[in-house]
Amino acid sequence: MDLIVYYASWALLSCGAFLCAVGGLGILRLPDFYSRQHAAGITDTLGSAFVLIGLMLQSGFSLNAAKLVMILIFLILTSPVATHAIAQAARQSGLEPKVVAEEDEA
Amino acid sequence: MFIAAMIGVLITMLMALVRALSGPTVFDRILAVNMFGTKTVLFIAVLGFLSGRPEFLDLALVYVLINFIGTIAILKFVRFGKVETA
Amino acid sequence: MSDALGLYNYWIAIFLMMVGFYNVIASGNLVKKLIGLSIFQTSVFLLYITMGKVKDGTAPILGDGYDTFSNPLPHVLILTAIVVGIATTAVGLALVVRIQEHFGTIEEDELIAQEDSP
Amino acid sequence: MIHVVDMTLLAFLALVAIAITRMTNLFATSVLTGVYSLLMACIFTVLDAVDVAFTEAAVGAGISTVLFLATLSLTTQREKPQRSPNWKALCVALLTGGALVYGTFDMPHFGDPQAPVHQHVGPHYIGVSPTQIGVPNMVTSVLASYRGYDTLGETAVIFTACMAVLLLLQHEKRRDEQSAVEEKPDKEAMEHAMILRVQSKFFIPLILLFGLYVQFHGDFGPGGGFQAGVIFAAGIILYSLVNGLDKARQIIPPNVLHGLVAFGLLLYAGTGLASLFMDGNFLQYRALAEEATHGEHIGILLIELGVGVTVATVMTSMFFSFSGRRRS
Repeated sequence: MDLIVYYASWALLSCGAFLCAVGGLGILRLPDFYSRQHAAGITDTLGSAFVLIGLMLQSGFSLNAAKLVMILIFLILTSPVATHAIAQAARQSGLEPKVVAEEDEA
Repeated sequence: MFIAAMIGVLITMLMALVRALSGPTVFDRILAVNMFGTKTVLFIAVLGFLSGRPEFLDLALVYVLINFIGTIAILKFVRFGKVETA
Repeated sequence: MSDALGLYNYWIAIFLMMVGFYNVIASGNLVKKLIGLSIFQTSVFLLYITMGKVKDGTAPILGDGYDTFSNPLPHVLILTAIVVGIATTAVGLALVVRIQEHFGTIEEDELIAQEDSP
Repeated sequence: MIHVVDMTLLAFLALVAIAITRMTNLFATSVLTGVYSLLMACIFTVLDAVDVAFTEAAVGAGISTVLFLATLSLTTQREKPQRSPNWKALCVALLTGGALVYGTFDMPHFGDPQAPVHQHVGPHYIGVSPTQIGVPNMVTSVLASYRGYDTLGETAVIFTACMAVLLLLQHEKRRDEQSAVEEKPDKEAMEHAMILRVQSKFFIPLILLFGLYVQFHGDFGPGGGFQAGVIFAAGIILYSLVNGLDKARQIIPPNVLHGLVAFGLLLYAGTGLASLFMDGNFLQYRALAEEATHGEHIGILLIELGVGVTVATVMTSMFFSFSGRRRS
């Protein structure tokens, strides 16, 4: 049982780290603001959640796990709202998404 | 294991940082800063386990709160402060 | 490694201090000067906290199984200094706001020019 | 490993500092100071200073960014571009930096337990505080008890700074407010940001609850009056960012706020006087109860409360006076 938990947390942690790194790459390489936002979304919710759940499995049933749950709840409450607010502000200030010309045919 | 997570988080922090420094629009910066803040939360959480004393997760909670408030304050300023967005 | 790079933290602290210092003396904008000042401030915080660190120590909070603690005294000094720092920065910013309202600019050279011309 | 993490973060920090210097857009610079503070707080955590990291994160990344932005909205956002780097200033900075680096070669190396800092009062506090004060968090016991005078002074400084800000910015307030109310009733409120408003209804009580936890948990873990005060203020600031300054002012009227600023400091000093009247010295909490450690606990609780109230109200009223001022 311990072994299963150990490997599960290992898998979650590395998965989370991988997702974070992919999101980081995305925010660096994607062409414009709106597409970068997708990359940021991945790391902020899924990546963080994987890392935090991995840590929860490590700490077992304790106060630390409760605190990690609180962090996760706070992140899920704040991060999408912040991303939404940024996108809305960008749209209202007149920032246009970068559209490739061929897409008009579809 | 924690080292792998730590390296992942640090690399992400660096990439977000580069985006925050290079822009080009203000919103890119804000997005990168917000993401950087989330990564510092993960950093603190992982660091606690890495250094063998994971009791200080309260800190990570503060980071979530402050990061959010900071982002909202910046956005409010963008909305009402007539920011040059370039 | 700690032998060759044992002074790394101090060097970064000095570097930051000089960046802040440069901003304070070279920049003509009053807000930028205050930002430089706060960088200068945090570099001092970094210096103190670095000195408080003990190798293999842990945070100075009692717990089962920990007996080497980092020095709590620098922590206390810096903790209060941070809050006092923001309070003084706020006073500086308030002054900047009043200067802007009175003179219409916060650039140092324009302020001096206004002072000189009757 | 910790060493490597420390160095990486310090390198990031240097990068951000250079970027701050080079940018002329003051808005971007203020955003970057937020990143700078978060990084600095991470480094403090790596260096075992959890209490300090707590404060730096809340103050530097939160309140300080908000105040800088508020100032920018009242002044200008673009620094006048400068001709090339200022060589004279650069030379002075390089020379001073070089001299300081030369000075570091005699400094004790990183983490050296034999360093002079760790020979004098530090070990004494670590050795004596668990039995003498009986509080697990040594930072709290040093802050509140051994160096209580010092902290009283710091609280007084914050109080004075608040007075100064109020004196500078409250002036002409009444006329401004009246005209603003007539023109645009509630321009500040983010009326259309529905999601944000609904979310903040859940979120702000959590922030305030967390602030109380930090306030009263400061004896056992990282936290205490300074941190809790800032977190509480951050909650109120979030409320006024989302719902507009006028609504926030209705909830906490300025005269109550200003009263509480003084109340916190008076509570601190009053605790000191109480111990004086109970046959102790000023701020000698052991006189407050029969048992010495019990007295210490009461004293620390009271003065942390005083600090928390003062810091929270000072930060809030500073924010109110900055954002209450209309652009002229």
